[in-house]
Amino acid sequence: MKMESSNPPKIVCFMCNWAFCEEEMRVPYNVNVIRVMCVGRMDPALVLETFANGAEGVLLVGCKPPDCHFVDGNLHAERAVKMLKKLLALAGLEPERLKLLLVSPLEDKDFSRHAKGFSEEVWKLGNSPLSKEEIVANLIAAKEAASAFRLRVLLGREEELTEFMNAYGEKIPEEEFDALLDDIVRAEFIRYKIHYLTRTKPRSVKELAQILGIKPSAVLRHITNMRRKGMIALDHVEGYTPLYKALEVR
Amino acid sequence: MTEKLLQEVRKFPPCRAACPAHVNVQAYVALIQRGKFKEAVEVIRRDMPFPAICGRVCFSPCEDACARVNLDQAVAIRALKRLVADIEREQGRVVAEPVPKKYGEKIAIIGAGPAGLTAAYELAKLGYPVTVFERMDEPGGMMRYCIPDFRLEKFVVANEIAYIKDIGVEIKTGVEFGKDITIKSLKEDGYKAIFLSIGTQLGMKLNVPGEDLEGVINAVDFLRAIALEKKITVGERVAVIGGGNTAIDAARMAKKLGAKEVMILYRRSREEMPALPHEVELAEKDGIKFYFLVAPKQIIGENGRVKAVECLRMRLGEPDESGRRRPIPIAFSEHQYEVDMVIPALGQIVETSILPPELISKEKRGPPLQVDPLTLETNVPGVFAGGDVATGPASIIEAVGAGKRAAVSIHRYLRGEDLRKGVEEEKIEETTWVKDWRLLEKKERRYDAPIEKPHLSFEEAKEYLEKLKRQARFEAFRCLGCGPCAECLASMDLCEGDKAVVDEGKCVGCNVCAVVCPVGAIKKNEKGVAQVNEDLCKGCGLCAARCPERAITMKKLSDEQIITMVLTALER
Amino acid sequence: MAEGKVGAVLVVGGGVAGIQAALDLADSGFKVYMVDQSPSIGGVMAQLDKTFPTNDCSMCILAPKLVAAGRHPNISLITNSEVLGLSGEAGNFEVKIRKRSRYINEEKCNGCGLCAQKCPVEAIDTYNKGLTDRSAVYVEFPQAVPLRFKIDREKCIGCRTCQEVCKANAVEYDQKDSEIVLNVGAIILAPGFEPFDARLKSEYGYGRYANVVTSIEFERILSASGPYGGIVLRPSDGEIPRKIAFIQCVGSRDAQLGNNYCSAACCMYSIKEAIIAKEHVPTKLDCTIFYMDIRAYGKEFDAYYKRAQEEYGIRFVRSRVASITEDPATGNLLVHYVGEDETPRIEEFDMVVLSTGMQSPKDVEKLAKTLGIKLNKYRFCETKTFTPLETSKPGVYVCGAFSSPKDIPESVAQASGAAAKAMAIIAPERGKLIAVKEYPAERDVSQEEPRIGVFICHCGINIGGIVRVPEVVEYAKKLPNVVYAEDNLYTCSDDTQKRIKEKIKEYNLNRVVVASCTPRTHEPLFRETVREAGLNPYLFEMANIRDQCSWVHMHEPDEATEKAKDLVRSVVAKARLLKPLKNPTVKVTPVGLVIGGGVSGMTAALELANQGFEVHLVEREKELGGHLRKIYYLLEGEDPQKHLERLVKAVMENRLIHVYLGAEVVEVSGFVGNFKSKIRLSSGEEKEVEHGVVIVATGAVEYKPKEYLYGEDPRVMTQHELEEKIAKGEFKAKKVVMIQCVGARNEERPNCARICCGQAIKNALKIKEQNPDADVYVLYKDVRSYGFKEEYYREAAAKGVIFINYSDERKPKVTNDGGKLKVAFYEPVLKQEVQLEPDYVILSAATIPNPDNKRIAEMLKVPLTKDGFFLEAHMKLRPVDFQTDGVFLCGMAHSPKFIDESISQACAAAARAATILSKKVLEMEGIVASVDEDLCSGCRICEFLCPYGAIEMKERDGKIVAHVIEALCKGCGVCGTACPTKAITLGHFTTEEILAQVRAVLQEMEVAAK
Amino acid sequence: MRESQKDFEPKIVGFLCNWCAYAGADLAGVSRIQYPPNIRVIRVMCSGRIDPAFILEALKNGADGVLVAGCHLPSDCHYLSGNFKALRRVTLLKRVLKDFGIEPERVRLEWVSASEGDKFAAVVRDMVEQIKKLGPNPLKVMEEKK
Repeated sequence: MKMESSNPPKIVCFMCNWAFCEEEMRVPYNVNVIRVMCVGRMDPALVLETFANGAEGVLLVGCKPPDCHFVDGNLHAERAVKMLKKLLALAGLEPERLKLLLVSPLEDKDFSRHAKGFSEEVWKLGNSPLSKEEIVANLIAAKEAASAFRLRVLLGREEELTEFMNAYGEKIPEEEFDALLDDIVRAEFIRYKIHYLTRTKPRSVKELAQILGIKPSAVLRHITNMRRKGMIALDHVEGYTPLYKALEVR
Repeated sequence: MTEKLLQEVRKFPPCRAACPAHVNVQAYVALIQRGKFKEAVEVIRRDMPFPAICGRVCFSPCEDACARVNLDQAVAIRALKRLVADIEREQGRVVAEPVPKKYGEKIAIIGAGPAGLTAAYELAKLGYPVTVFERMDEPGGMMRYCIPDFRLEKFVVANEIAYIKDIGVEIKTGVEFGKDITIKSLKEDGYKAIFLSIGTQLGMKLNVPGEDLEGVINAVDFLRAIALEKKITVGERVAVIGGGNTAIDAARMAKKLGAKEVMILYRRSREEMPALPHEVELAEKDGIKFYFLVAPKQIIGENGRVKAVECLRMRLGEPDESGRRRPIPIAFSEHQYEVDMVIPALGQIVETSILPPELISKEKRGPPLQVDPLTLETNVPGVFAGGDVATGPASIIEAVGAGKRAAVSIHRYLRGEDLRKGVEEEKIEETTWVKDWRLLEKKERRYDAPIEKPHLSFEEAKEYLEKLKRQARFEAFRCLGCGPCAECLASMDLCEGDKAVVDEGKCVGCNVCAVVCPVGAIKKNEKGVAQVNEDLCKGCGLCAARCPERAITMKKLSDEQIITMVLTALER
Repeated sequence: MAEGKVGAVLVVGGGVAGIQAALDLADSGFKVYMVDQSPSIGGVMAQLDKTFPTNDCSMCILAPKLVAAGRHPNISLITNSEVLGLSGEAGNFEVKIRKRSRYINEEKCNGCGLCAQKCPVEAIDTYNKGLTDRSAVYVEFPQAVPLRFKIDREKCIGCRTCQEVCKANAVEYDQKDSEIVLNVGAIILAPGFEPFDARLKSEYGYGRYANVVTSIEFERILSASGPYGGIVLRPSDGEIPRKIAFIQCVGSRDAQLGNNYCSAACCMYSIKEAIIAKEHVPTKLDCTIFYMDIRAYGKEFDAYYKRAQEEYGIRFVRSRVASITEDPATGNLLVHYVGEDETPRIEEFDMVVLSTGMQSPKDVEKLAKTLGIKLNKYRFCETKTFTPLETSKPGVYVCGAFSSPKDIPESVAQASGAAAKAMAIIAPERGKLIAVKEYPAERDVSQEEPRIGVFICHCGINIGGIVRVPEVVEYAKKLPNVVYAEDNLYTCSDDTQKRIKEKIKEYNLNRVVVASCTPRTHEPLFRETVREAGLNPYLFEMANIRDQCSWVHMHEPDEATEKAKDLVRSVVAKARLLKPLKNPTVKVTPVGLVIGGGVSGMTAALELANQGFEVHLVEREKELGGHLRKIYYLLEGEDPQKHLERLVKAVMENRLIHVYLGAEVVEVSGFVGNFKSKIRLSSGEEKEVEHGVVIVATGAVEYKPKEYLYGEDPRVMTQHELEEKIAKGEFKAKKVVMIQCVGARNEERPNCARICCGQAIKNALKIKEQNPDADVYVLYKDVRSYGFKEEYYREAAAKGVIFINYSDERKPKVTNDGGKLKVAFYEPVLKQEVQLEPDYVILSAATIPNPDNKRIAEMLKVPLTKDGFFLEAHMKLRPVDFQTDGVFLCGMAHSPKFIDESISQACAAAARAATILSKKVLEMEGIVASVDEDLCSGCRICEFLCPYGAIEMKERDGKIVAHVIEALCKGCGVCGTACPTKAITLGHFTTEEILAQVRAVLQEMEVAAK
Repeated sequence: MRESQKDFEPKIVGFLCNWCAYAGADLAGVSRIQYPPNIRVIRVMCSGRIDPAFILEALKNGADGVLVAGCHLPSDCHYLSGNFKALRRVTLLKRVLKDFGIEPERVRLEWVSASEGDKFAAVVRDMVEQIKKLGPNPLKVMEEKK
């Protein structure tokens, strides 16, 4: 069934200043274009906040290397999107809802073709992800994880560590860094999901494990680390079960 | 525009700083990137009146200074300027409306060469009634009469000068300074300020025996005669003496007019030749032979006509005050070249006789006129002088630069302001910013329009022009945008010099911003907190996106602003 | 290689033993180099939560020692390093040390911890036994000494974040390992032990089942600073366990694994962990300990064991656990064991703690080879009974768990002992290599108006990130009498110390206030700086605006800033009233008095003499030797009598030792360094001697049993009597029954006498040796052959000695049935009463305190335990000191112990005594009480209250007033509070100062118009 | 109801013994356990040094609550028996306080060991809540009325 014009998905597109100058911008009404100086400008936390506010699809448009006016803004965007897709998957959204489109600022003339194509893809993925309350919680957790120091410093340094060299003069192989980033993204997401879940109501390890779908021992380990970082504290004990409550993180 | 230019301490990208007329290169290249050719020409015109001319013949100091030289090849700035000017002309000449007169003082410009015309153009834009007096029948000076057609078409010169007329400059030709008009007469006619830009008239003499034989004609007179369509007979074998652009032009013109064999004798070596390298290549392509380290000793004639020229071999000694090594003749190295025509092209000098005595400078060495290099005042109040007449033979762009400075001095003189304010040697800070060249990708020059335009049909020309336009945008993309905001009239309001701002309380000094910033505009200061260099910051926002402590926001395009746009977009 | 002896000692290992040895040596005037493999000192004790039997918090009693070692001018800590090579001989060694790279510059790093907060990479936290993670740049625990961070090179991805955020730019990624050569006179080995890897006992499922943990892991679970914050949780699901099983002897007493020795401390720390676990859970918790023998042999251990059973209801099951399986659904553990009634049982527990034994450190062979010392068959360092502290290489001594598994008090005693041995070699070099610090003349500020300088610290962002420090500085400037105030990035850093000294001179300050972290760790540092600037160290006070302000009000920056201002105002108010205090000094008579001439007394006297100190040795009996006289052979096979002669000869011939036989000390007066004692000689007259220290070595006596027909039937004798007979060859018997715990572990004397099991096994083996087919029965409650003695227990059992367990309820009965000796008892395996008719009944009579102890205790004003032995200052960390300074204790007077343990304690007492005798003048703490004699009404309340007897009444021109003995006063201030007329007050905490603080902290002080 | 509970922020003075309670408070800091900022600590060497006069001085000068904290009984005291003396003096003082019209609950005696950071924070939190219920120091209220 083809997407009628009646129910197209709400798409937000962040477009770099140099791609598609004004005249080439015939855009379908469900795609809202927001101009930014460079596609690298898109802070992962902002993209997640866009999803959390109801966007069903986010399209990032930038210049194809080597034509980025800011030298490597597009490469940084690529790395950010790679991490964002991991976070979206963890949050229960289809990673395809986020797309990075790198066009040649000279050759590519027709933006509407790309916009329609992407709307089609998003529409195929079914209704808005926000229908499930649980996904909203995930998105908030993902946003906070993406705003935390840990993920951001790794993302910021990724290029330097994998392209040039680290403090010891070694170049970290791409897959190795990816694996490390994978674990850290998962850990941070789980911790901020725990933090979100225990903000309103103190919860036990078992309860959290059941909600998160991971082993209670893993949840406990995360809680020990969260205690160390001042994110969570024991609230009270019911019977034989300690219940934890989130601490406001500065 | 010039007024504004002189005041503030100017932070120009290297290209603009190198250009004697400080043309805003970065602005028009940025506009070309976006395909805005019409606006590009307007930007050029803000700084100088001859986009098409300079696009063709300028020696392009801007390309030598281009930061991209460190990476691969300079951006083809001159070619781009030429293209946009040609496009504008191809699509029908833009008739500029005359500038309303704001002041009453009448100004006289003597000499319609590049210096004079630029001064007139600038003063007209300021609202002065300007009259240009020109000895020749057509305005343009060297541009019109000296540069051969195959380098600078006449209609191009006419077109550009027409634009100057449109904005209200009155040009009177056939009026000779010193004869029809003098300083005194002009003053009497009510001209409050006079600008002497008559350029150089006389070719320099060889000062060798046999110089006045028949068949010896100075290069400038040779080219002027051709420009005036006078009948000139060109010999079979022609020898041109000298190494500058005029020598090359004369040699190639001679070849074109049928000379079998044309040779250039130059007393220094190839590296010291002042002519533009690609001009020399074109000359070689035309079959002109070059003989270096050779200087004429005497011209041998046979019944009044040139038969041969006898030369001495040279070797190079210590550099003279112009920095070029002084040629020293080698004894007993006489040898002869069988030629029937000799064209000396040693450069021009001013014909002092036509100058009013009170202006002539006392010192023996150096240029004849006594002119303040910065304010272009002469010792006679109200009388200014610039261009080749003040500095000796120089390029067109330098003359344009002189014209602009003269306009400012005259404007201040008439308004009674201090001429020297803000004029001490121009405080220009060159900003070359790219942090890591190795970060950048090498991009070959994508645009090298041929100097001469091939002859095409209309359709071919149209399609050829489209192709050129696309190549030009690619080439424009190679510009690294060294300077701060280039006021390139970009329609997007976003690009109005957004800057990053650091919240010192939150910053822990992890230096990720310095790693990420493509321009090296943000670094940790000695206090250990990130500090933004506003001049270098391009407002791309990469640092704000990556700052682990989210301590960096953008003045205009902040996170909150983006989110509000998202919310309105999603009608939340 | 300098010739002659070198007055320095190398201590290998920074655990509690290494630290104690280093402190004793450094306090006695020797240069000490302490080398430790891990980045900070503290060893295993730093990981413990509480310690038995006092349940003290381990860190609270260890931290002061860590700080002392860290700041001692004579001790150089060389952490993160290992010994490479050794050359030279006793008195002059050359040791090659490799200092492994920390990737952080130790001088620059001041431990602010910002790098660890920001490091993105997490690694397994080995200090917390893998229960949680730490960042790649870490310090093992918050109280680590030296508080310097280290980068875990494997885990670190080199992202440079730590280097960038470090305000002291101390990170050096290119730092390489370095080698140094030390020139020392003696070496003390204290590398500690390596816990047994529980994975090797695969049947217990450690490593496979989440809820099976080792005892040290359980310590981290119990610890308040541990990963779970002090609540006992199951690692599998974070629930609080209902039932915990403790399994003893995991990796000890296990011939199959080759560890056929007992690790000595596991029984006790399991009991402790069970008790503390019950305290650390808000719910009901059942603890069960599966054991073979509960070896609570030490002082007060049995009392602790009894309280565990009765007061805490901990269940003890005598059985060796076969295996453990896990119920995957619940994560609970099924313990398969054989019950006391021989029936196999399975019991479900929520959690299992394996009491892992002790093994010698990981790469011990390499260390032994480099140092050239012999190891015994269990790869521990080989020692002999009479030289327990010496290794096979002269000049290299050993202490702690490296010579044999032992608990903390034994290790600490051995450490001081090893220090004594080391001192003996290089005694003439004392004081040569130590840095004697001269201070500038102290400026008299009494006439000056108070001029206060205030230094407020940012501590990187720890304070500055929350408290608006510049605002506080401006506020401080406006406080009355404050003439200078500034803020520093790190007030404790070396360059700021220089700044403070400059400002004191520049602004002519006579009071200094620092607002930063806790005075408990940094007050000594700043007092030192103030003193170096020519000011009396007590004209200094601190305000704690980090640990008790910024760190605990992180989300309320405004309130935190206001609070910081209040605290600074309060401390400035106190500073205004501060008066200079001088540290009282006391002259020291370099002579020792040793009471008791047994093996301990003689060894202590010899050790002191070896260091050049004169000793008076007083022995009540006619001849030296004490208990050792009645010991003829030893389990380990050495000849005690030969060693006794050697010892007596050495003592008699040593011209520094004055021996008084048949003599008694009747009166001791004075205080540390200035004792005067009266000795009643055998001739009856009294001799007065002056001495600086007292060492009590009065030993103990054998209990004369009243039960089991002892004294009524000649065939019933004690182990000592049996030993004498066997030695004289007068003992022939076909059937012998031995009864253990006679006169011990009962109501009257709850504690174990420790050495009777060893004696019983020794005699049993001797009997079997003389007559292999003799029947020997041993009726025991617990066979407590701990340490390497376990091997002889197994040997006796192998040779047919039958060990039968009896319980208190069913004690054996000895009857004389018509001339026939009968022993009736209940046999637990056969489950029926059994009767034997042995030729002899040997009673393992307990060792009880010397009856003379009461008299000596009153004389020396030192306390006794409930059992009647002497009570030392601190059971764990000051085992040979008394609470009163200058009086020391060793040997069986402390509690029953084997010969080698007595000798170790004797050397320890000598070393502790040497720390005082080695000083010409003793400088005491300046904060002492002082009496205003006009106000004193002589009511003696203070004299009665002072726990240290530091107040005595003196007659002053007709009036009786209180007088403070400054040397004994500890500065608690209790007297000052109780004094009705406020005549007595405590220096630095006077009543006016505290009241001023109270007023200042509450009212908004009218800020002096400035 | 006196001043509304909500915006009344009690001022509490804490006398902490150096060896146990003060160390416990430090540990709360080291483990970053947050507690209300109403308490102002004054360090003394031993809880036995805390003179009832100090407590009265605090109350006279407007303190809404006074915390006295020392080492656990029976054997934790660094000076052997200082805590017993503190126990006697504070219990006696509380009886006297009633006659001065000051609620005895304003003065509180707690035993905090060097390893009980959590307990110290909990004590402060609980005491702030309790004093909030009691309202400001009656002496201060009377003075304001004058």
